[in-house]
Amino acid sequence: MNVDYVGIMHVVVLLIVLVSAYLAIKLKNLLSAVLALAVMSLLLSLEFYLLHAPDVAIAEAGIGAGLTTAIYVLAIRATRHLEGGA
Amino acid sequence: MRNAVAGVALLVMAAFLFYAAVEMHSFGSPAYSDMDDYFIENAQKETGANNVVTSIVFDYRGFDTLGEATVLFTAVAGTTAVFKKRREKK
Amino acid sequence: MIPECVIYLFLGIGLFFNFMGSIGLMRMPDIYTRLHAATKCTTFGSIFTSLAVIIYGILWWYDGHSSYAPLATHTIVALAAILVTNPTGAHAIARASHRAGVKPERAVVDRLEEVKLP
Amino acid sequence: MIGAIILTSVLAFLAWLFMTMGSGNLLYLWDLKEIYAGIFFSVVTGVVAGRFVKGKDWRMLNPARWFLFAAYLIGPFFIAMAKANFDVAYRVITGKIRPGIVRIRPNLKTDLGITMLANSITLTPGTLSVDVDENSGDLFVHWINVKNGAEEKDICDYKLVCGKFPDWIRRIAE
Amino acid sequence: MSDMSTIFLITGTLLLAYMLIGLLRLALGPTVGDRVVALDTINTLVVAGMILLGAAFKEIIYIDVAIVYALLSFIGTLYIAKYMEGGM
Amino acid sequence: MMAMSKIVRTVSNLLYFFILIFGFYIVMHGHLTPGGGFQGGAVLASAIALIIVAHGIEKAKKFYSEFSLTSCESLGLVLFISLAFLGIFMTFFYNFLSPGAQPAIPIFSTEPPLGPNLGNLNTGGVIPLMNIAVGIEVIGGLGAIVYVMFRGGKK
Amino acid sequence: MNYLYNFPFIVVAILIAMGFYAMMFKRNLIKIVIGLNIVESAVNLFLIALGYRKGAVAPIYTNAPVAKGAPAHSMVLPTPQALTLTAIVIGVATTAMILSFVVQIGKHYGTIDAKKARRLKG
Repeated sequence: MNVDYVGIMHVVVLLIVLVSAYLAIKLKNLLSAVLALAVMSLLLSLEFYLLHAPDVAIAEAGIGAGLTTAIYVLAIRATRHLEGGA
Repeated sequence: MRNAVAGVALLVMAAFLFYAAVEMHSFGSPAYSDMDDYFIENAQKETGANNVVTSIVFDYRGFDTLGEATVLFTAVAGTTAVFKKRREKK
Repeated sequence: MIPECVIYLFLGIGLFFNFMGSIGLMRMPDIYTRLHAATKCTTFGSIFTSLAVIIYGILWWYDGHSSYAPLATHTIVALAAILVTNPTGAHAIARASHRAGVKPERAVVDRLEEVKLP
Repeated sequence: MIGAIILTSVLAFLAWLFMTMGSGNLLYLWDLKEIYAGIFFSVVTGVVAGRFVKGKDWRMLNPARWFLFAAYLIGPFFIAMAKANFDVAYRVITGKIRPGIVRIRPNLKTDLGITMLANSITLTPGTLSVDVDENSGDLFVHWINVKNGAEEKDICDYKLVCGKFPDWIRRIAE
Repeated sequence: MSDMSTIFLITGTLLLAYMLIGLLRLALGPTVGDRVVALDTINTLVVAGMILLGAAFKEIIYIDVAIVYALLSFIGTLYIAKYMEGGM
Repeated sequence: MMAMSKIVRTVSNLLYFFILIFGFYIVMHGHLTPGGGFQGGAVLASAIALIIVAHGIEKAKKFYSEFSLTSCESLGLVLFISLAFLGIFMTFFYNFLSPGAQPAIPIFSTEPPLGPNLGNLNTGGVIPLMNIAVGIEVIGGLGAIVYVMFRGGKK
Repeated sequence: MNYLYNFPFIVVAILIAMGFYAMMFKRNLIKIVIGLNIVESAVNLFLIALGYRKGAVAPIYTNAPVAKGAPAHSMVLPTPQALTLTAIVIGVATTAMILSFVVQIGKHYGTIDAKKARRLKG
């Protein structure tokens, strides 16, 4: 039996990327939206890994895991008491 | 009214994007790759680095990296200027 | 022959526990019990899948490919990182949600509620 | 201060050696250039990160403690972890839980000991460390299946919750 | 040593399927804490999957990505936890 | 500004030196394995973010200041540009240390053999040095962003 | 026919459309920045997927199992990776700058709702 497992992985990973991007736009709570964005970055890094681009995967991992979440959380903290903030 | 116009524009743009994505050359077989083949074949001889991506970033396309480093510098300077600590009265 | 069977066994155990962790994430009633399921089971499952890769790498190394040693050593580093960071992250989440006012569901006792820590 | 810098440098150099294993011919494992670079960057790391290592952690350089730690990881900790996972799998399938947060007093003094105990508790049967009292070292533990009678006492006996872990950790880290 | 890439690939695919369950919790979770738990679970699964794929592709240098993720995902969790407990 | 709990602080102190040495590993091996100045600098900046969130800004102020981080960034950029200028006798961004360079300088200029080789740190001409320069710049830049936003955005 | 036919490009198209939707119709400024971030990620994914070659390995000679003769056509294209690499780091810096502007807008106008901030001039 000759199944293209890497192809299946591409499909599943891209589907999760789509769903998490949808959640990042849809969720009302800004913190939840940032979490969904972190999941999207994580799965995007896995997709780069599957596309044989480990350099880009490390860059996306190092940026998306810590720093992007940190910056968004700090911005939300500074604006949470405002109207229109979460 | 404005929202409706914007929505129609968005739909048209999405349709064009979708059409372009479907009509692209097939995934997994890039059409033109002469320059990249040159890099792959000669990068190790010419620069002495094993990682072709790094040799492109810092050697063949060093000007790009210089520009990006400058953009990074400017962005950080902008951020620090926005959050500049106000001088407190003593 | 025997090492391959060990690798298959470890992969199977890892898959089972990762599955249990994911199911527990869905079935448990509140955040603390979900943390129980998610942290313990996924950490344990990841230990076993990583152990399978470590055995594979050591066998490869033993076959004479000396430069393939990093497959084993880097996997050990990743495993150690998971083992240190996962429970600490779980502790941070549990503490934060208790301070944010999430009560443990169906709890028979809650001593943390009584002592207000700074 | 100087001691902390040297300690951090040595630890960083060990980590560097472990990561660059298999790169050359020195002892069949390392390349000489890697070792020079490793020494340089270990010293940099020691100077930058040295002040975050407390002076008391010198005792962890004793190799006997390392062997004890390895024995602890392979022996009681791993067995308890395996038990924990079957326990959680059972509870996931059946949904039988009786949760609660109890307070235990393990009487550990050092930060490293408390941290090791809390992480061990998180990874072992049915318990999850929620908070820690900074002054007395008490741990607040979320217990997925509170034993009958344990909820009445103000400070629960630690033998019920985490077995002999505090004794092991006292031997390792204190 | 026979070729064992296929079994590693199958295991990685199944881990990806478990990620879908975590994604469901991310979508449903009533509070922010539940979503953080889902993020943590997906993190661990992705790290395990990356290690397996590195072995399956026989590219030892790919494991570095998994180490970076295992080390740094902790930092994002800490930021969100600190925001949730109101310490910031 | 509260610090986080004791457990988190201890684990952060332990992880801090490991993230640092791992970031240096990524920066140094940029021309051999995936990695380089940008990625390694991001990892090292994450270490700074870890210390800031675990100990609170009040304690982190003793170890980092905005001036030191931004001057790190400027130093990196200046190093990068001067490395580019050093090859000006041929052309800007000339790799004057590489194996094929005309006035041969026998450091960093071994031609790496094809196939598995991990330990050849002295290859690649000026690429490792540029990696280090860019790494310093990215540490300073991203660290300064997190530091400044943590300090200033409070309300 | 490959069932994976152009699927990544279609995903890129959908992601860009979603990002533009968020930028056009959401009112919260931070949500707009999130939409911008999604578009940026989609472009990165597009570039990398453009350079993918089926059955090839990463463009790194360390441990690459290539024959000595002609290694081309067995490695994925390196140039898009080199472009994307810098774009990611630049992306986080510019995102931080935009977010700091959002914080300043919030301080100045007292709201981060795009419509209200547009109405309140001065």
